[in-house]
Amino acid sequence: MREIVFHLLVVVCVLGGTLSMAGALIWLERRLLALWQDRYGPNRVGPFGLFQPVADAIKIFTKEDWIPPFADRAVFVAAPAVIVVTVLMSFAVVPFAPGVWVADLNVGLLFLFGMSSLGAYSLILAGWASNNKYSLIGGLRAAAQTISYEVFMGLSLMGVVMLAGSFSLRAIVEAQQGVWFCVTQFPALVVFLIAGLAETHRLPFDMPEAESELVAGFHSEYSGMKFGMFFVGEYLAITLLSALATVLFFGGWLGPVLPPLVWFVLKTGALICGIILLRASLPRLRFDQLMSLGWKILLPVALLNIVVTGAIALLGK
Amino acid sequence: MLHLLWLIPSLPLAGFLVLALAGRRLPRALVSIVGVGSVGLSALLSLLIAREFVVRAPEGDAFVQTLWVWMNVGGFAPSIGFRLDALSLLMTLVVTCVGFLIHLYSTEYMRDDEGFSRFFAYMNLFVAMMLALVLADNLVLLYLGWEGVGLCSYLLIGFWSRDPANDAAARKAFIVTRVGDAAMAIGLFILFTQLGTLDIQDLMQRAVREWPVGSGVAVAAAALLLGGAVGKSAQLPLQTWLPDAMAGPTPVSALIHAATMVTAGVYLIARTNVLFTLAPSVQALVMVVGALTLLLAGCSALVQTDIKRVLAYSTISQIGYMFLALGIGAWQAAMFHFMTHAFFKALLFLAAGAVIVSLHHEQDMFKMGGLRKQLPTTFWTFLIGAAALSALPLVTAGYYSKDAILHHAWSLGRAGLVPWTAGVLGAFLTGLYTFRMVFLVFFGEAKTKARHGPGFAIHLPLVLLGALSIFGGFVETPESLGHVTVFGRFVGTILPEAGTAHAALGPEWLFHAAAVGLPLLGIALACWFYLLRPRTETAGLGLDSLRRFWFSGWGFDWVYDLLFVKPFVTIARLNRSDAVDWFYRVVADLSVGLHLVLRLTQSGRLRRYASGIALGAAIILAIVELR
Amino acid sequence: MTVIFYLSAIIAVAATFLAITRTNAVHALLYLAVSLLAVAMVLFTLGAPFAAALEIVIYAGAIVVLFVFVVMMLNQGTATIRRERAYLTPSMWIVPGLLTLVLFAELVCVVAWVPEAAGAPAEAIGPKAVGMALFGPYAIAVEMASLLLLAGLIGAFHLGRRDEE
Amino acid sequence: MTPIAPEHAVALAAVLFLLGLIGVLVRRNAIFVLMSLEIMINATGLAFVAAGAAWGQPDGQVMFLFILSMAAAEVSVGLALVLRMYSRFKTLDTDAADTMRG
Repeated sequence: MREIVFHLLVVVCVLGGTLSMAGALIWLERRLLALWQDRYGPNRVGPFGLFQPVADAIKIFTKEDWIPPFADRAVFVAAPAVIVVTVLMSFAVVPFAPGVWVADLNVGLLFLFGMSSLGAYSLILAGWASNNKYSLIGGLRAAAQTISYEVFMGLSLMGVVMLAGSFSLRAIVEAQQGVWFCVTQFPALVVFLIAGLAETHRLPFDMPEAESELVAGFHSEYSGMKFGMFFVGEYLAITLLSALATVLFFGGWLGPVLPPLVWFVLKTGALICGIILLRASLPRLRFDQLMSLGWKILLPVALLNIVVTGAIALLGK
Repeated sequence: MLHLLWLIPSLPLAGFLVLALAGRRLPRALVSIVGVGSVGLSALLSLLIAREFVVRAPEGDAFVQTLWVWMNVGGFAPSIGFRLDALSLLMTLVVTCVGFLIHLYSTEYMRDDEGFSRFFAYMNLFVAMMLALVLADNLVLLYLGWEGVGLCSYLLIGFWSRDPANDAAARKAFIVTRVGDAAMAIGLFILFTQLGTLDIQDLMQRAVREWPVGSGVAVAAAALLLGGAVGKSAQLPLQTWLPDAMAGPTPVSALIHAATMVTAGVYLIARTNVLFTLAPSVQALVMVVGALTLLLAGCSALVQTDIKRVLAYSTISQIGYMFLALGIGAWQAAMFHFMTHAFFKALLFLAAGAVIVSLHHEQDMFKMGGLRKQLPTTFWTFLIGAAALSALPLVTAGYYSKDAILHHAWSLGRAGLVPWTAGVLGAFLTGLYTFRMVFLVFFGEAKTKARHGPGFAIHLPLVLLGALSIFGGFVETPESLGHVTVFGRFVGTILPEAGTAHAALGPEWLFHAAAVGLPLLGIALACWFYLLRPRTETAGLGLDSLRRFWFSGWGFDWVYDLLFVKPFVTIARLNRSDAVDWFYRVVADLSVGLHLVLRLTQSGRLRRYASGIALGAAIILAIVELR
Repeated sequence: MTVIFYLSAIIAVAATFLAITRTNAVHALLYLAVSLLAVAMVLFTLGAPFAAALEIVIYAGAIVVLFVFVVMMLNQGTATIRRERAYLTPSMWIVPGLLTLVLFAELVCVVAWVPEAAGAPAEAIGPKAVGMALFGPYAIAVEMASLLLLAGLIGAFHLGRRDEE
Repeated sequence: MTPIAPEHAVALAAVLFLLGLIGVLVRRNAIFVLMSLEIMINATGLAFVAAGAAWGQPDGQVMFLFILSMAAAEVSVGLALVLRMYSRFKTLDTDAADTMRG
């Protein structure tokens, strides 16, 4: 009975934590961007503008939720939900601390890949259902980008799987007791982060929305809470990416002195800040550059990493 | 050094591959370098290996190098392996060195030909295949080289394939030798089924162990091998292809006649001499074939007008000498004659080529003449070659080798009477037709204007071969003339020494007188008819029909046409519209009709096809379930 | 587990039926994706989590996305939907329906006659066991599959190239 | 974990397969035909996994993997063909591509 209660508690906490994290991130990102770009950012609502997300939420909830008449209604409504659902589902297999997880699948990593590939539907369907040529182009870009970068993401993590000997995220964390995989699998880390950014369509890989060319791309026609869901989904995806990088490469909850959960949150937070810094500092790529970067650099690097890791693992036996 | 043996055939093969794959795109200079260089390197390598072999003879006087097992089928496992012993070394040296000189010569001879790289590709393959033939340590690899040589001869004889006559000549060479090859293949089958191996050394030992002398199997096997040898070496009755093979470029003729191809038969018999010793009747047959061929070809050579055909008949005749020698067990003498023949016949062909090219591809001797002044180098070297061919005593290589054969026949006693007589008569004929050629071409008045003389690449091989034609004979001299036995000791490790136990036919002086006198008589006659009293050839003797008969090569082509080609064509013609055809026509009509019906199903509708598949699945499932 | 299995099975059949009857390609593809996800659940309940994960990643995540991609590239608008509707006359369904019914009856017979599987252990077969089997006795088949994929890659590249016509 | 009756899983596969077959037989649009093919292939894979699960062997999943790779290859070539077909005939109607009829 106690275990079931604990389990339920974890589920609720994860759901609430991640959603509120997304809200906090909106504020954090705007503040950090402002800091790095030498301006103020939101600082009026509450101390340091801390209540800005609340104000944003109120505004978004109360806006008119408009569906264009030319849109494909059902798909148009379903699309934003998909991204939020898939990202939240992904959190189910992330181990936050020993015993603190929703599910410990022995194919956890594969589950993550599945969810991230399903997440692509959100953008593609939104682009298609809007029935607008900019949105369609955005959706097409999202499809090509997601299909391509999923390959490298999967391949880059095979080295980690080989070293840990399991698809289970818990086992991967436990395999880093000695040395973190960010040392032994450095190329994989680089490829994973780039591919992850591309999967979440963050700058410098935000070709599907690309305000300057596609007028916000796949979500041009969205407003109100549907737009809000895309927004929240994006920040959830950033959190997920950082959490995954922490689990896969930075030893998850492992660390001295402090309690495990704290270590996990610290590492994830640092990575989130890093990702925001990337957004602040890098320009957007062209689409062909994105593709050639993926197929001509990341793919060979990931493959080489697998071969070398496999060879070393074989020799080490 | 010996372990580099595999490179000797591989280098020309590599040259062939390079030229065949990329030759068209390479500049001519590079083609020459690859084509000549590969054979040249091979020749150099064989010289080095020969030195090593002589200085420090390997164990058992043979060096075997097995590269890999070719195939392994039911206990039949021929290897790609080479065996270097005195015999194969001799052959290798001749093939590579003479081959190299011919290649060098070809760079100038073929200079303006559009198929330059193709020519060198074929030539390289030719040399490679011949080397595989002589170096093979089992009969299967030997057979590969055997067939490869046949293929290359086909390609090269028909090299100028624009002219259908050349094509016909190439086909003739290929088909006629094929008759012999088929016999040889059957011989190999017999050997393998009876002795269970085709490794040559193994085979010989087993043959000696298991077959008594004169046993039926041995006779059959030897006779079939002889069939192959006869085909390849252009001996009676398969000699008809060689004169026609002159259709190819002259260097090709030189290569076929001197270094490769036709000597393969001699090599085969020498290589399997144990087998022939076991079958005395076949060995006697070899002798008879050699003797007949030598006389027939000599007579034919006497009346030819084309310079290359004279040389072709003379080759047949000289190979006849070798067969004669093999037939009477003079193995060493046969190989000796092979070597000297390679030198002077290559020389004669190359010199003839120089003459031909100087006269704008004129080959008729009666349109030549007086070239002595215009082409001095060619003349002198040709003269050396002619002297060697007609066995001018003491100074030429041909004398020593032919003398060795005749001497062996002489020393056989009564058994040697026939071969000796044939040999001496042949020597007389040789002298006659050789110097007929010399006088017609180089003396008398000039009938065709020669253009500028040939260049260095033609002269160098001529001079070198001329030197070899003179000095090449001094490695083995008879007892009465210094008694040098370098060659005999060298080859003696492989080939049994000629026994001289019998009483000689007569006193020694008589032998020498005949052996020296008859060629000289032939030369004198030639001198009389063609130098001092020209234009008496036909009218003087009144033997016009005989002349025509000899000119056509004793009518063999006519006979074969009558015996084989005509009946076949007639039967084919009779058979043109027979019941068999009718049957096939009905089959064809039926399938056309069926096609017309089945065509209806080809609607181009994807869904119909899919329905068909589904229906088929349903039916099959039903059958499976109801069974 | 059994409940989930039957639920997923029902969803799969329903979604598949909808997928093959829709006139709008994207809607059909979405139903197909749902059907595939349901099949993934079925696989999971059958004790094949590895296959289930791959079903999601490759079928739902890659293949169907590729379909959507192509449909979007050809984006033909409402005219095609009308044409599709015209194609799907009720008479079209008669022959395939009958054929399929026959096949279904036969298949049911086959399945019903299958002898009881001896001692089927109820535990899941994880990725490790599959991997061991793949790179053990099936190594040649893996090579062949990789060759097949390479051939598919080259074929798709060649076909997709726009040459001057 | 109560095991699922393998016959039921195989029956599900059969139903899905036949639905796909109906799709192939009925649809004229090349994309729908390809989709239906995918359904059929997927159903085959499901049958394999069900059989493998019934016997407690990984071979079923191995076969599923091969079927998966085959499906991936098939769909890539198939969709490329669809694109070619569209650029040639300006329609996706499979009946339009009947120039090879007898």
